[in-house]
Amino acid sequence: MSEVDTVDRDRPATQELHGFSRERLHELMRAMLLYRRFEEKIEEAYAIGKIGGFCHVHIGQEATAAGTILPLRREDYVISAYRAHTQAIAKGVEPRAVMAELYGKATGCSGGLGGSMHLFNKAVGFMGGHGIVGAQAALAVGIAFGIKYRDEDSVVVCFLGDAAVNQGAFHEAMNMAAIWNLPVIYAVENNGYGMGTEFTRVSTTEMARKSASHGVPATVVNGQDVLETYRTFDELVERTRTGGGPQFVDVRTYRFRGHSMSDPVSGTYRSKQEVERKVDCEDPITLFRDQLFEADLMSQDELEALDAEVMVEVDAVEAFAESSPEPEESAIYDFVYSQQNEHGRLFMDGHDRGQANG
Amino acid sequence: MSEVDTVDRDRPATQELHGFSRERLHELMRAMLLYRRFEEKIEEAYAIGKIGGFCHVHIGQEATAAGTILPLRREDYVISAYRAHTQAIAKGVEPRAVMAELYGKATGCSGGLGGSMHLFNKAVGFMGGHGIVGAQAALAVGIAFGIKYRDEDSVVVCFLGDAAVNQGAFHEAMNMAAIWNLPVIYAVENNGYGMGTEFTRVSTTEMARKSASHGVPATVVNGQDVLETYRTFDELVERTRTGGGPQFVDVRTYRFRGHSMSDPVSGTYRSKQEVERKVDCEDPITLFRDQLFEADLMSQDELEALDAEVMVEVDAVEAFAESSPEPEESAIYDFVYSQQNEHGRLFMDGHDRGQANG
Amino acid sequence: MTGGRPMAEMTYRDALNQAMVEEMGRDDSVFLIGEEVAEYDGAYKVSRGMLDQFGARRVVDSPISELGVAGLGVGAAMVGLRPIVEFMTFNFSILALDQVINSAAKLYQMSHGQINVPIVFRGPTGAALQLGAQHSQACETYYVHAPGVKLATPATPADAKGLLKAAIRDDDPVAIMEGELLYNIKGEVPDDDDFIVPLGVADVKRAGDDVSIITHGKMVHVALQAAAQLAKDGVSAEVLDLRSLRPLDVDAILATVSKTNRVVYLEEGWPYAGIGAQIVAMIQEEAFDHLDAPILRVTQADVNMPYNKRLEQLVKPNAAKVVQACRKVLY
Amino acid sequence: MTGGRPMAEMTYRDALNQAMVEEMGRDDSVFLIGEEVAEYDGAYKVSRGMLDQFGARRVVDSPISELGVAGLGVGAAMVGLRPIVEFMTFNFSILALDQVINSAAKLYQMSHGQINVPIVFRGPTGAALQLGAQHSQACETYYVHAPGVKLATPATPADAKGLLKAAIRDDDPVAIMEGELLYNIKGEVPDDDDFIVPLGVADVKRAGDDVSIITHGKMVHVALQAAAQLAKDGVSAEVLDLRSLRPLDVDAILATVSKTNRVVYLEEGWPYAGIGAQIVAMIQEEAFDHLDAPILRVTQADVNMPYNKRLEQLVKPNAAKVVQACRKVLY
Ligand SMILES: Cc1ncc(C[n+]2csc(CCOP(=O)(O)OP(=O)(O)O)c2C)c(N)n1
Ligand SMILES: Cc1ncc(C[n+]2csc(CCOP(=O)(O)OP(=O)(O)O)c2C)c(N)n1
Ligand SMILES: [Mg+2]
Ligand SMILES: [Mg+2]
Repeated sequence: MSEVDTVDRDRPATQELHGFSRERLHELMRAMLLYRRFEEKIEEAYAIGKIGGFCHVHIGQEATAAGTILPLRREDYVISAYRAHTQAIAKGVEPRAVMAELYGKATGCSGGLGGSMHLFNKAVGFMGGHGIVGAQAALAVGIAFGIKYRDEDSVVVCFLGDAAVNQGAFHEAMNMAAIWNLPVIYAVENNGYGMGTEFTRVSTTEMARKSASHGVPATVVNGQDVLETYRTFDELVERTRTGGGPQFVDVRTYRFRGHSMSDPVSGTYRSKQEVERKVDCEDPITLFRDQLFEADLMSQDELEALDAEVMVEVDAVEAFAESSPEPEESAIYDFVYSQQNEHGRLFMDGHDRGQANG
Repeated sequence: MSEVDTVDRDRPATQELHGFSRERLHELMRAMLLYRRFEEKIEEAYAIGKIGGFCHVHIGQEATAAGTILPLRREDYVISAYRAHTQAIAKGVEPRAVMAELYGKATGCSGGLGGSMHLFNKAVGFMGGHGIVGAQAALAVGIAFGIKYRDEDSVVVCFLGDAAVNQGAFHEAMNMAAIWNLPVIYAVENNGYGMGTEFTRVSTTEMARKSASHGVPATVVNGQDVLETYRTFDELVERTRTGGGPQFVDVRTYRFRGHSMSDPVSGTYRSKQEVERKVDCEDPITLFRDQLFEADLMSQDELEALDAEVMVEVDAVEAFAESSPEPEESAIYDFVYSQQNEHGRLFMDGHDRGQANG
Repeated sequence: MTGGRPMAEMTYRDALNQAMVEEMGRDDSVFLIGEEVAEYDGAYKVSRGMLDQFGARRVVDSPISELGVAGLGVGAAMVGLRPIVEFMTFNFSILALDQVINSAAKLYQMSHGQINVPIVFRGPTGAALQLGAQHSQACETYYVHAPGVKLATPATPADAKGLLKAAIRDDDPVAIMEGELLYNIKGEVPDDDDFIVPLGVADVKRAGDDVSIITHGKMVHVALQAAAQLAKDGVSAEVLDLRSLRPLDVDAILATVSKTNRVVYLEEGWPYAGIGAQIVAMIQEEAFDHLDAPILRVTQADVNMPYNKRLEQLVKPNAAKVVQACRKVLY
Repeated sequence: MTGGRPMAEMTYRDALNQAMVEEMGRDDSVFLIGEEVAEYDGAYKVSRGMLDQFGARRVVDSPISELGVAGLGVGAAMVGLRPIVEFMTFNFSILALDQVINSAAKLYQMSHGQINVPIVFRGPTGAALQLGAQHSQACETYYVHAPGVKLATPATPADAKGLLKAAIRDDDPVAIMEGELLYNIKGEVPDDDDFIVPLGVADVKRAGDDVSIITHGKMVHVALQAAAQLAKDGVSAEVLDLRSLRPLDVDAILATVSKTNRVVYLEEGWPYAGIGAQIVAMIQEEAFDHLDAPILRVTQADVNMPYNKRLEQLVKPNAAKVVQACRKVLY
């Protein structure tokens, strides 16, 4: 950030940066540190087999979760794809419920049934956790439809990967958002790759053009800069909340790790050098730290204290997940239908044979 | 057309208009008259139950078929939706084979199996006749992929209705056409309505913006003006043929009849006045006639002679369809698989029970 | 079924309309969305008058975007609305199947019961007349194979009203498959706002002793024709209309099997992994000793539907084929 | 099957790779397209090295657009290419089903035989480990219900190579459903460019006399485990691997039924309108008098797949469940 003040060491500590109070800035830093430490813990746990299945981390993309979601209200909604740990936490899902979910435990935010790709907490407006690339775009427009139908003033933020904009569902959804002027913000976490495919190989246009067919305004934001992202979303959310209609945001970021746990960090599709350069120069936490240090809004000691605090929290989270009970076997059948009809058989494997008139 | 010459009655007959020879202009007029008379015959035949199922005519949209398809070569491909009689004829399918198809006869271009919505003639490059709105957009990109794969210099013209641009398949296809620079031209027959839904109710943007997300150039053309449409396509086809990549064209037209045979011409979604105004002022045949008359390139007598000629042709076509045989019963099973495998049963209804090792 | 209640004669179309109107009247969270449902009154006029009555907020014309519209419906249901998504026909819903199977059917489980999806998908399934291969498909199998969705297939106006109302009130995704050729049929419908036909209850549409014709949807009428023909020859056929394919009234199936010991399954769709296949597999498992003959299935021929009228008739199931199958199971 | 031919040991993954490499070597019209198939060597590395060998013209990375890519493949096949469309998994192919069912399966008929569609759709089907509800679906039913598509489900490296080659050479749409958990298994594969396993020929993977376990795909290995366990108790189970679900080797099915008179169908998918339902319905129709007991089906529980490891194991079919079902049909 070029605009930061030159700091005079003798001045009393600065109290603000771009309108963010010192306290708020510390909260933001704490949040991003938590996401980072939390996902590092996930990587450890995955390596020793405590977590299974597909697992996708946000390491390197922490500012996109903090900057986009922390401006929201509790009544607002977030919906995302399968890379969603930090987004869930940002929206208010307890970190331990996320970790327990990855451990497949009953205390997980999806009761151990969903796993890493299917995190849910309806009470705080975190609407999943969806595994079919692009599908959440259509669900999001439905949530937004519901908000407008009831004349509420919530908004929906729908996350998509850069590769998801090539799905028809995305275009169908964006068009409906436009024609009904619905309160939904499509935030592309544009980390440049869909698995091993660079965005430029699957699009001839810039990301910001992807909403052009549908007349939805587009904004580009540096997703490695948490304050820029935050301010942009704060403004867009306000606009959408007050009837301004849908928005499309290209949140530019970079994935420091492989696509999922089984994917190497670099390889055939991107070089070691590329990743190293990004990690060295565009780590959102380092960038934010530098901003805060330069503006004299945080000291090295404060940073270390925060980091130590989140490490303790993450250890507790992991202990919680570890010690939590497995789901009951009955969960297998209890969560297929919310309404077990009075008549007839719902399960064709004999499960409810002999019950009701099954 | 404002640019036409003021005609001096004593001058010798003009020989050209916008580069079209008198002969070519007469051919164009004959083609459009044929489409009109042909489809009027279809309406009669449908009314007395000779034709069944869903049946969609192009009456009012004749210039879009003539102007877009007549510039093509035989080796070029056309693919369309369910409203395709005139397009098939324009691409070289024999009118009588189209009519026989509507009659469900063995001599039909799809052997009586396809009907009005599924016209095919691979030999002349007419690739159907598809009933799922938008699906042909993806098939078209595949045909174009095949052309490029084999390093041929054909092009594909893919027709879509205005309502089809809201299908995900269209967007997925257009994006692929762009990234692989494929020789496909998407021609929207923009008659302003998808059944009873006006385009402006299902899009906030102009039609010409619908390819913007994918970086495919868009052109708008007055599809009621056959010469303008022809010249535009001539140019676009040449560009695409020589490696210029995909194109998107908004061909503005109007449907003079109901959506299908069972739909009233006007009703809840458009007024009688609107239709009458269009029929009076924007009939592509009348407009073309006026152009030719004004330029002294056709006389009333010539027009009447042409019309009489196509009426005779259409009567013959109808007689052919009427007198053609029904398909054999064996067609039911003969055209499900092109390769009846040596082993095993393909049909689970017992049809090939006891054959091979079925 | 309807004992003593006041009845009104109406078409299947109007019965569906009435079901929606009544349910929208009692619950503001119910809305209708689909292609041409509002200004055009529905492609088959099922929603006639509803735009006028409820306005554009609750009767919504959609773009032609089946996948997106189904997803929109599911999303709206996730926040507590009760959408009715009309597919112009279920043929087109194959485009939307991902949202049906991967969202609607799975959200309750993936969210550990936090999010239920009270959505109705409805529209005609199966063939009408000479619509060709792409417009003549019975889609039941695509909606029952994956757990998480319920499915009913009303055959009469009363069932249409009662099952659709049950579906709208159900807290899970329910598909209601109707029939283009059913919309005009008439029948008595209870004149009662609270008349519902619960999901999971089959209906003996004709009682008989010698052979059971089990069926669903439009084919109920073909079964009744066949039963009438058989009766002329002294064969007493029972016609069991499953009405609801999930939940499935297995008790009623087993009851008719143990009564007649001879069964024909009649369906409009293709045989391979059809509804009949499932019913046959269940019967032979659960009533093996009650079967005096193999169960035969009468289905659409295992081919794509031809446009030609005569060929189409040959491909479709009909009463003659059912009679023949009944004779065969009776030896 | 392989009598005397030179054999090479290789993984199922490599066998698929070899099949594609050989067929692309002999026919320029064959190409591979899908997500990550080129630069990334395939999400499951099935296409390793193919980009280097054949170049970007013939090994094509696609955007994530399943419907569009399937349609592109069908379109290319309409003009005579022979596309192999890789779905990263068949779960995602539900998005593409319209192009499979309404284009690939119907074009030959709608065009009255003018246009055949020699396309292969391939990729893994069914569950792997802890991938949750959306990534753990066996999709066979969606591909067999509508006529017009053929389907094979290789269980071994040799079958993988032979069936994929047969599919590529077939003039109609063929789906090849593989398994994430099969890619690493090893086996002997004939070292012969012209080795194919014809569609429509089942394979007795283990001979036996007392009970027949009929199955397909990944479950063949579970069936073999179950048969081994039963053998310890003196029960001789035959394992019939259908290999190809359409065309279907009904002769082989009837042969094993008339040999053992007792049948269990084992499949990875859900029961309702599953493959087993069809096989059971056919057997009871065509071999009614050969059955000494009802046919039982062992399937995935009729629920969405849970992520939790232990619950997932309970939901999946396994050898113990098959043994139990065999004991039951043996009384
Ligand atoms: C419909 C569908 N196709 C394919 C996949 C497999 N898949 C999972 S993630 C992924 C890449 C997505 O990349 P992007 O959208 O950029 O998100 P990122 O992983 O970079 O966050 C693919 C192909 C899927 N889950 N769903
Ligand atoms: C996927 C799909 N959805 C719905 C339909 C039913 N339908 C047939 S034509 C049509 C309207 C299409 O309008 P448009 O694309 O503008 O073409 P036009 O009829 O005006 O030529 C609809 C909704 C269909 N055939 N396919
Ligand atoms: Mg990405
Ligand atoms: Mg239109």
